[in-house]
Amino acid sequence: MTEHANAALRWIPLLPLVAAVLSGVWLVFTRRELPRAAVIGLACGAPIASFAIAVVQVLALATSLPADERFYVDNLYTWISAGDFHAELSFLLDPLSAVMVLVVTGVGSLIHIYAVGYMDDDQREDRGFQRFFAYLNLFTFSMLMLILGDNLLVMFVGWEGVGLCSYLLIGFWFLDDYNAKCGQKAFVVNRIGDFGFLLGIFLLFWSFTSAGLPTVEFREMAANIGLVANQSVELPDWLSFLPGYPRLGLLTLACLCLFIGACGKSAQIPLYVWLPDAMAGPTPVSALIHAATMVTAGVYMICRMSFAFSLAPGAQATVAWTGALTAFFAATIGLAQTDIKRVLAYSTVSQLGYMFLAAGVAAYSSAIFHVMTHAFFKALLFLAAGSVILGMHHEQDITRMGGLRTRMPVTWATFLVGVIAIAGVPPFSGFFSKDEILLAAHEAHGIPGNHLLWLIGLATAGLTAFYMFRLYYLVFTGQSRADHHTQAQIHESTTWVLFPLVVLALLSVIGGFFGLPDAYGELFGVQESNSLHHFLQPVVNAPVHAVDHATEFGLAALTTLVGLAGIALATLLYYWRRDWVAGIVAAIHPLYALVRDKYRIDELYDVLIVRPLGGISRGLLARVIDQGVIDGLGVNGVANSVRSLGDGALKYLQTGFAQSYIFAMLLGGALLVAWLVRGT
Amino acid sequence: MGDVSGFHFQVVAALIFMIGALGVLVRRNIIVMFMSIELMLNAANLSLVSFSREIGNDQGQIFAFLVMVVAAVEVAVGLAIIISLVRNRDTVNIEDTSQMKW
Amino acid sequence: MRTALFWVFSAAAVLSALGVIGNVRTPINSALSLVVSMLALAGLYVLLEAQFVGLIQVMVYAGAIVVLFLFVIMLLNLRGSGAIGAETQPIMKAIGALVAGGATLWLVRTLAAGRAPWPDVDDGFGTTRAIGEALYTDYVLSVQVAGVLLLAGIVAAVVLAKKKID
Amino acid sequence: MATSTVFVAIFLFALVLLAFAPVMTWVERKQSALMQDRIGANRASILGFKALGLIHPLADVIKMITKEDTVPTGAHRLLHFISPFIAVVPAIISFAVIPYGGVYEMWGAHVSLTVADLDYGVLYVFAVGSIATYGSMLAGWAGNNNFGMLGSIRVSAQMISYEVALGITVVGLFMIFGTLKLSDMGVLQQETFRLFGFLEHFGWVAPDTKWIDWITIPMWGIVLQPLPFFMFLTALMAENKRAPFDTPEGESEIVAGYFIEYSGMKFGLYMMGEWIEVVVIAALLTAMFLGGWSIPWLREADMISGLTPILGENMANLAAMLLAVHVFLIKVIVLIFFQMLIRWSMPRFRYDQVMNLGWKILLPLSLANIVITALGILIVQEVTH
Repeated sequence: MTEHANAALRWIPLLPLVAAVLSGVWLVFTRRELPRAAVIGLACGAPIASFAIAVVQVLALATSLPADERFYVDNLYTWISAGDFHAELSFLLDPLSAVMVLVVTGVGSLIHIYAVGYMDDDQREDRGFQRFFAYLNLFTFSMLMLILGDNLLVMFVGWEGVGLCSYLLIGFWFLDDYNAKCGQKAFVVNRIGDFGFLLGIFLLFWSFTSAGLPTVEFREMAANIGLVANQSVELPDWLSFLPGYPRLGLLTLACLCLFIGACGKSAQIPLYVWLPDAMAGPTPVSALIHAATMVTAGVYMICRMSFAFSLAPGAQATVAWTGALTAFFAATIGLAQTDIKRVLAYSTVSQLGYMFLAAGVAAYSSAIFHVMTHAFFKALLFLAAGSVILGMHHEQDITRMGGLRTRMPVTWATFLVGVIAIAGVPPFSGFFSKDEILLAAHEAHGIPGNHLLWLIGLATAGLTAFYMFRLYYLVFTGQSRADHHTQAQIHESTTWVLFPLVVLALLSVIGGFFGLPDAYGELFGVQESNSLHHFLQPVVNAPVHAVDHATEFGLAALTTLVGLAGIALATLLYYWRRDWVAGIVAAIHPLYALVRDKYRIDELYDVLIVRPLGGISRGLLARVIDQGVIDGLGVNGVANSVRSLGDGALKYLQTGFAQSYIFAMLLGGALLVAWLVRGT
Repeated sequence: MGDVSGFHFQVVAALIFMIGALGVLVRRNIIVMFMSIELMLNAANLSLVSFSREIGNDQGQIFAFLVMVVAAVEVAVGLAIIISLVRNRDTVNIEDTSQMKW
Repeated sequence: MRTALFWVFSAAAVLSALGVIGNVRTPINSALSLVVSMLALAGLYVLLEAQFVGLIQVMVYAGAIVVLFLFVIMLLNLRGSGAIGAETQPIMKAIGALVAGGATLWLVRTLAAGRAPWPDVDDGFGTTRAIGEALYTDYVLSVQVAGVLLLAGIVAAVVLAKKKID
Repeated sequence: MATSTVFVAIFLFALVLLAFAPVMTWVERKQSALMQDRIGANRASILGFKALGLIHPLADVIKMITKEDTVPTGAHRLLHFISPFIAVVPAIISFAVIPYGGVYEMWGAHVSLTVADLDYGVLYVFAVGSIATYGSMLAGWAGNNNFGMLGSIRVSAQMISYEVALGITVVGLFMIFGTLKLSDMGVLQQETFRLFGFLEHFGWVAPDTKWIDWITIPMWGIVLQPLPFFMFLTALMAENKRAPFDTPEGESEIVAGYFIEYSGMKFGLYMMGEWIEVVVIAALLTAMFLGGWSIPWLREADMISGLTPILGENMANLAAMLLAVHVFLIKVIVLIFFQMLIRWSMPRFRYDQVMNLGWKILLPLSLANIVITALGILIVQEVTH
């Protein structure tokens, strides 16, 4: 065990925490900002240093340990100790968390650097610069806690931490009421998911405890999952339609609860509604939290708990279907949005759906692969969009953009790389990861309707290519539709902004080769070219499907073709024949309006859930129970009765003569003594 | 010590305590009342020390010591109160200070 | 010898205690009776093998507390109780004395039931060293609390007695 | 009981010390005259025999005893009568615990040169001293005189203030000696310590370096606790209310303060009390800080065992006893002269200065001394073990 101990791990999350605390505490106590250079050094230095440590440790992990013994543990101290139960505050670096840590610290560092340029001109909020970076560092710390946590409780701390930071950063410009509301929405919707997650933790812990092993530690649970595999709970009558009635596997139930948590954090149906509104935050936040890292936490969690999901086929099917439906559904909404960041947001939801589809069909390494490539190209797209927004003076409506190719050449080039990558054009990174997912879905014979899942995924790929290129054409080509004043001031962004764009563009191009499928590798004479898959396999332990190369290449060709078809359609409609668009929209107007209004899901929730809840809270809970019963009868009632009792009768006992009090005291004392010695 | 034992000391303590209690109740001079309280405290101390001797354990003496600390503090604060009382109301009669009622 | 001393000291203590409450001419007399009572009690402590407590009794009560009483009485220049009739009616005093006497009798009766002979104690009993060691080991928390209490008392006394806080 | 036979002798000895008091008047007059370049008392004579003015104390006593003893109207007669005695008696009985020497075995007797070798000797002195306050306080009040009252208030404030500092200054000494018993302190102060012993403990010199054993210092209180010696002296002098701490008397402001209404021998008793207390102070300081009856670098036990072969055991003990008494008295006399020196050198402090000295200088310094001493003891223990 000792060769797995590694005290360096703690510094990976700790450095951002130190930076956040330093700048935050300074801000709280002095009420003025540090010098800019210090803020930048602190804020960017911490994640970069974490990244450096992570790289060193991951290299050591990959090279010095045998494949099935590949993990480092850093045990800080025993956090909770209650009876037999011990929860350590400890960090675990295994291949799964290694990939995530590299993504979070690497992409995170780039986004920190970008944010320096992006927030530089922000004059909206006094002391906003340092506050922003304090939050951002705090987020990095929480995310790293989530990833590196060695047990569910530490993970949960990180899980809540990222939720908090997300709330703080979405509502960063809180002086605008709309932003604050969006932050609240994200927070509340996340709470629903978190509740499910917590229930899942409790269920797992309870079942392990009843099996005689109170633990929440991942490796211990994975090794002893057999103890709880056959536990089940009785179902109530109204759930008789479920398969397996009257009993439901406890593991399935726990996994479903965990999945609800994942739904909330990763914006899946039905809890996806917060993510598009989360775009109210500054763009680096959208890139870091709502595209690259936090929203993938749900995927990561399911991969981390893969030992449980693998034994709960019902939960797996739910995950896969939810993912596929979300992917398709969000992609259709993306077709008709006009806000640059919202398009990207729906595309994020859609891509997250892909990841869940992969996780659901037990292709965990593919899911993580897509998390990684998605982090590259979606962060790139968001950052480039941020650059556009900066250039357009905080204009986000794509109907008022256009023709930016010549005005912002670097942004244009990198954005185009991102669009191609997400559209799945080989050999860009998106192609490989998406292709792997679709292949896995196609081959997942254990999931009901696996071919339908594949078909939905395929259709989504086409839609994705279409709406991403629509976005690209509307923003960068044609004539500028902005007003003259804005047009005159369009400018390319500073180096702070462009440097991360270029790096991420590079990664978007080559990122796919980390997980180049073995079939492709063999074409070039490389054995086991899917290094990511082989790196992750010991941890996630996914079933391997033997697929003949013809099927694999055939499916890939089909995916590529669908993607290219989407691109072609977008090119036709938004580049060559823009005048056709209005006609088509008019022809299908009711459908178009429905899609443009996001299927009116928000309104539906409002009517079905928010308003009834609000009504009950205001009308019954607040007025009747709180004000009437608790305040009226309880607090004020007791106070009033005591007051009237004192006012009416008892106050006359207070005569004002000290000696009468002393007499009462002595009398009481005498009686007490008399009672004590009554026997003798 | 012959025929004298803990009982005799306890009786002395009881007598002094009762005298103190009586003084607190019947005297109207705040300072004398205060002295009577000191008498009661001392009676309690005597009782404690006597029991300490009877049990052969010095805990009672320690308790008496701590009672003395409390008494010292009480006297310091109490006399300060009396000083400010006399300064403000020019009286040491307890019956003149009966405004704190109802 | 010790028996005689006991009777002398306890008579002095009780009689001077009566002097404290019985003297209506001037509080100074009460204070002096109090000193005598305290010194007699100190003597009783010494008879009880509690030399340290006895000495502290002399130092704290006779040396500090009653001096403070006298200081305040002199500072305020109090002579007598003030107006005629300020003191309690004699009949009430008599009733009070009867009640107190009755209670004392009853208390003595109760105490008499628990008479027990004294055990022998070793030489170290009640010495400064024994008390000091107990105070600073087993009862160190009490000592700390007493210290805090003293500090609070000092601050309170200064705040209360000072005419104007500068 | 072997010791009781000796008590008589010791008590006589205390009476001899009492004789210091009348002589003190002469000493005071002569020394002040010396300091002020005068001749001093030299008029009283018996048959023309002046004896350097030593007749004066006798004349004083006769004058005081024969003077009319006035009691003012409105005075509290009992208190007025009793107060001088309350002032004097504590000073006298303080001598009970002063060790004039150690314990000697001669002719089968067990001779202790301490009247009452109490376990808590120093505390006894403090307790008795605190009683003396009443003598002064009540005197001013009982005389029904406003100046007297002012003097009383000053006395009580000053005595209470300095009692606090008095007790705390010597705590460091108690900590070092680990006892409150004055005779034990006297024995302990006969020991010596090696000034450079720490070099050996730290291992900075070879273990058997000779010169380290040669350079030794007697473990007198004044060596171990130099600052408390002066603070203790100051507090004691303030307790004694003599100049420069004589604000309660303050002839120029409140005439004679608390004993304004006294005349004759009662007035004389106050004077006597003060002088006796001067002796007590000197004796106490000697016993606690100046090595008691010991001669530096000479342990009494060594001396007796050295003399025994020459003089025999009884005579050796007797010689040691006489030597001890004389050494002690010499130290006492030196300290008495030192106090006189201060008394005639310094002007009277103002009342607020007296209070400031007590509360703001002596008390904090003595508290700091406790902490520093405790640290020092810890360090020494760490080093030597």
